[in-house]
Amino acid sequence: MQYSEKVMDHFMNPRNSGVIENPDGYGKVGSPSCGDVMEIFLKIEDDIIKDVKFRTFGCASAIATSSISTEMILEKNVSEALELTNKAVAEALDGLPPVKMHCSVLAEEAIKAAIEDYMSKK
Amino acid sequence: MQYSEKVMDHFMNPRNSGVIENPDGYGKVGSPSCGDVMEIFLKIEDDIIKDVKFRTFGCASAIATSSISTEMILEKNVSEALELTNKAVAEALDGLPPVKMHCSVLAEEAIKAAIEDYMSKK
Amino acid sequence: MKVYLDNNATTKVDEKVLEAMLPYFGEVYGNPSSMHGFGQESNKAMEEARKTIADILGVEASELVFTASGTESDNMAIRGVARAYKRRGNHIITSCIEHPAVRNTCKDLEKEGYEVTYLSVDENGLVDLEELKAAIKRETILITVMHANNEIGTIQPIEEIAKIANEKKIVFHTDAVQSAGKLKLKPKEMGIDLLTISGHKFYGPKGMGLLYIKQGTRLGKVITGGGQERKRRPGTSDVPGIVGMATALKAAVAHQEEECKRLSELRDYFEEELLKKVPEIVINAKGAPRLPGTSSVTFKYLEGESILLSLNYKGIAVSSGSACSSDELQASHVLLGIGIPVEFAHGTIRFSLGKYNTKEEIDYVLAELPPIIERLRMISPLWGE
Amino acid sequence: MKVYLDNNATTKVDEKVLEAMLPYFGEVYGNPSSMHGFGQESNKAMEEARKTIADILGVEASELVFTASGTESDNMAIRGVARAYKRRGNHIITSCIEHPAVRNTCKDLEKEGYEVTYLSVDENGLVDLEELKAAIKRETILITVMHANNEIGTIQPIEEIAKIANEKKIVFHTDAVQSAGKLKLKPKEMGIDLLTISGHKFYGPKGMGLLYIKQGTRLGKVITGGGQERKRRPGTSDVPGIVGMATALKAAVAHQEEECKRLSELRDYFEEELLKKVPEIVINAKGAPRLPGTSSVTFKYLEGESILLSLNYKGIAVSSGSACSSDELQASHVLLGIGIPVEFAHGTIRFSLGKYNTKEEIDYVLAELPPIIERLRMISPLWGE
Ligand SMILES: Cc1ncc(COP(=O)(O)O)c(C=O)c1O
Ligand SMILES: Cc1ncc(COP(=O)(O)O)c(C=O)c1O
Ligand code: FES
Ligand code: FES
Repeated sequence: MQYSEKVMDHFMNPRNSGVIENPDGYGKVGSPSCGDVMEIFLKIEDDIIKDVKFRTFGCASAIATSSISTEMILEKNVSEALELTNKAVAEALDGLPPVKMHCSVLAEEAIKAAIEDYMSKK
Repeated sequence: MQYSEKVMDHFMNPRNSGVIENPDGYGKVGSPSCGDVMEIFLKIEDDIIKDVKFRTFGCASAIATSSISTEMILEKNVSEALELTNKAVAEALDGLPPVKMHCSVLAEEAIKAAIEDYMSKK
Repeated sequence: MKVYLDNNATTKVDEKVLEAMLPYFGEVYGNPSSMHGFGQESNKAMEEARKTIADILGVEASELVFTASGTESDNMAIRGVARAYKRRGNHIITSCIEHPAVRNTCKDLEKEGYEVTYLSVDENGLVDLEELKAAIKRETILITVMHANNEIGTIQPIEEIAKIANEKKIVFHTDAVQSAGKLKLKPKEMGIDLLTISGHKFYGPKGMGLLYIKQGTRLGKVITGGGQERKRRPGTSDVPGIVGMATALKAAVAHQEEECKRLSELRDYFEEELLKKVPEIVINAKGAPRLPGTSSVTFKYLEGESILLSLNYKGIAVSSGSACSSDELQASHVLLGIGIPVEFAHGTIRFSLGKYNTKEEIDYVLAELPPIIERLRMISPLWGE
Repeated sequence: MKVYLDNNATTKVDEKVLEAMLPYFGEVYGNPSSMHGFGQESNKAMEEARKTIADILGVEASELVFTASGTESDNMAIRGVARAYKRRGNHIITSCIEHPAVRNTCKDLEKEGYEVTYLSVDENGLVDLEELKAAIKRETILITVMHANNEIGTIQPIEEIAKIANEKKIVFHTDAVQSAGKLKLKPKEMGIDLLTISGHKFYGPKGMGLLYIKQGTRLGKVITGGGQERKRRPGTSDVPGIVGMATALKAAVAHQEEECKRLSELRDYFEEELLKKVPEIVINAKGAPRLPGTSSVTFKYLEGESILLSLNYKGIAVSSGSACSSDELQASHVLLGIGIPVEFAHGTIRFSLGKYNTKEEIDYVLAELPPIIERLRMISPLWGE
C-alpha cells in the first residue's frame, strides 16, 4: 500500500486543522472504536463558507481527506459544498489505495453533518 | 546417500569378476525386473574354494558386495563360506547406506546357492 | 538518519551470513538429492547446517525439517497433528494472541470440524495455567502456544505448559519464531514436541523455516511430492537458505546473553525516557517477562498509522500492530487480547530493536517522537476532551 | 574435467541473477508488507519482479502468486481446486507420467475421497486426446497435465488439452517447471488456468516457485497465515528470491530461441554419436517433440546407479530416473509409463544439458561413456545371454 505524494503532503501539513469557537455549523462523525472520528467546524456568512477547521482521529488517509476537503469547500456556497463527493476528494488527492477509500467517505459525511447543523439552526 | 570409500573401490575395481567354465558350483539369484541379478561361479577342491568369479547386474552396492564376498570366501572351506552373513559383508565394506542393506543379502544368497549346487553334485 | 526499529517484522541479513550463503548459488549448486558429486557436495553443506542447528537446540539432526517459512512450519505442525491424530480426538488448545500463521490455521481447522479453545491472557499477555488445565479434555490432541509474542514480546511459561501437555500425553507445539536466537531454546529439556523457527528473524535469509519434530511424533502431510527431507517435506532443498539459517542461528546464540542484556537496557532506557517526555502513553506487557528488544507503546487518542508515517518521514521504521496484518484495518487481536480498549489499540506502535541499533539511534527517536505525538494530538478530536 | 549434465534436476544460479539478488539481503531488507520506507522499497522490488514475469507470460501481475517451490505451487493448484470445487465434483484427470509433486498430491487426494484418472501415454510419452475426452465426466473439476516431462523431455499438446478443458469448463492446470524459459509460455493464449513454475530450473534461485492463477479461478487454501500475496499465500515474502526468479526468467526468454537451437543440436549430436559408439541402447521419446536439452538413454543389461557412479568418477554428473526419487529404489513410473520393460527402466540415464554446457564437454562424455558401459556389461550376467 502506497500513498500519493499529495496524500502525504496533506497528511504531514494539514490545512485548516483546529477548532472554531462558536461555529455556525458543526459536524462530528465516526467513533473511536472504529478507529476514526472527524469533526468539522464552519463559519458561514450568507450561505458562503468563510472559514473551516477540522480535527481528525484516524489514519493518514483520513487526515489528508479532511485537510483537502476543507480547502475544497472554503469560499463555496453551502449548496455547492453539499455536492462534494468522496470520489472528488479522492481524485483531488491523486487517488487513494482501495482499502483506504472508505476513509474519504468520512470527510464527505462530516461536512454534510456540519452544513445540516447550520441549516437546522438558521 | 553416500557410499564408503571401500564400497566405491570394490565397485570401480571389482575383484574376481567374470565366469568360470564348467564350475564345480554355480548359483544365480535375483531377477532383472527387481533390478538385481547375481551369479557366483565356484572352483572347489577338497571342499576348499580354490577359485571364485561373479557377475552382477545391479547397483554399486550389489557389485561391491559381490566383489568383497568373493574375496572373503576364497581359499575357505565351503562350510566356513556358508557362514558368511550379509552383515559381515557390509561391515567389511565399512558399512552400507540403510536403503542399500538388502543388496548385500543377494551376495550371501548367491554364494549359498552355488555351494548347495556343489553339494548336490557331489 | 535512518533507524530501523522493526526487527520483529524482519531483519537485515548479517554480512557473514550472506558470505556463507554465496558459494551455494553459483559454485556448489547441485541438487542435494542427486547422487553425483555436485549433489553430494550440496548435500554435505545441507547436513552440516542441519547438524549445526541440531547441536544448538540439543536435538538429533534427523529431528529437524527445513521448510520455507515460519508460517509453513506452523501449518505443518498444526495441520500435521490434526491429521495424524484425527482418530484420537479433534480438540486443539491455543492462546488468543498467536501469530496469524497459528491462529488462522486453527480457525481453518474449525471449519473442518476440529474444535479449538483459545485461551485468554491477562493484561500482560500471559496465559493462565489453571485455565489451560481446565480446558484439556479426552479429545485434546494438540496444545500450541507461542514462545514469545511478536507484537508485545510477552514470553509464555513454555516449560510449565509443556509439563502439563506431557503429563496428559498431548502433543505440544510452540511457535518460537520470535525467541530463536534470543531465548534459551532446548526442546528436549523443555518438553517441546514440535517447534517452529524462521530464519529471517535472526539476521538470516527470508523464505527459510525449520520445524523440530521430536522423534516419534506423527504428522500428516500438508504438501506432497518428492522424497526430500526424509519424505517429510518435498521440494528441491534451498541449500543457500539452509546454510544461511544455520550460520545466522550460530551467530545469534554465540552472543545471545550479552546482546540480550544490551537490548534490554536500550529498550528500558527508551521506555523510561519516553514516559518522561510523552504524556498519556502506556507501555504494554511491562509486567511480564518480555523479549529484550520489543517495546509496545499505546499513544492514547491517536491512530497508529499516522504515527508510523510521521516517524517514517523522519527515517524511523516502526510497525503498528504486526507487519503481516498492516494491510488489514482491524485492531490487532493481540492488543484486544490483553484488554486494551479498541480505540487505544488503534494507537499502538511496536518498536522492535535489533543488534544493529545503537543508543544514538534511540536518542534520535526520543527527540523526534514527542513533537510528532504532540502535533497529531493537536488535530485529534479525542485529545483533551 | 567436470561436466554437469543434470540441468533438469537443478541449475547453477547465473552470475547476473545473483548480482540482482544481492542488494535484497543486507541493504533493502525490509518486509514488503511493512508500511515504512524500508518495507516499501522491498515492496517496490517485489512488485517490479512480479510485473517483469507478468509481462513475459502476458498476464496480469495480480494473477501471479509467489511460492517457495514448484512443489508448493503444484499442491496449491491441485489441492486448491479440489477444495474450492468440491461441491461441483470430485474427479481429477492427470497423466501417468507427472512429477511426484503432482502425482503424489493426486494419490493423497484419492485417500480423501477424490477420484483420479491417470491417462496413459504412448511410447513417446504423449497423452491421447481421445482418451482424455472419454475420461471427462460430469464430476470432473480439474485436468492437470504437465507441459514438458522432467525425465524424458516429452512436450504435451498443452493447447489442445486446454481447449478440451475450456470447452467443458473444467479448470486446467499445467506443471511448466521444465518448460519455463525454454518453450513458449503464454497462459492466456494457450487456455491455461493454472500454471506452475520453479525458479531453480532456469538459472534462478532454489526455493522459489510461482503459480499463475487466472483471474476468477477459485482456490481453497493449503497454507494459512498472514495476508501476504493478496491473502493467497502467507509467509514473509522472500524478496531476494523473487527478484532472482524474475531476473532469471527474463534472461532465459531473452535468448530462448538461439539457446533452444544450440541445445537441440548439441543433444542431437550427442545422441547420434552415442548410437554409433555404444550398442544396445535406446533413446527414449525420440519420436515426440522434446525439451531441447533432455536426452533419456536406456543402456540395456545395466543398472543406472552403476553407470551414474562410474560417470561421476570421471567428473560427469547425470541422473538415473529423477533426482527427487534417487533415494527410491523403484523403477521410474515415467519410464514404465512409456512402456519400457522394468529391467531396462533400471538402466536408464538422463543427460540434461544446459546453457553452460559446451561441445567439448559433450565430446568428453562421448569419450568416457563407452568404456564404462563396456566394463559394466562385462560383469553383467544379462549381457550377451
Ligand atoms: C516437472 C517438475 N515439476 C515439479 C518439480 C518440483 O519443483 P521444486 O523442486 O521446485 O519443488 C520439478 C523439479 O523437481 C519438476 O521437474
Ligand atoms: C510469532 C511468529 N510466528 C510466525 C511468523 C511467520 O513467519 P514467516 O513470516 O517466516 O512465515 C512470524 C513472523 O512473521 C512471527 O512473528
Ligand atoms: S480512518 Fe480508518 S482506515 Fe482510514
Ligand atoms: S541391487 Fe537393487 S538397490 Fe542395490
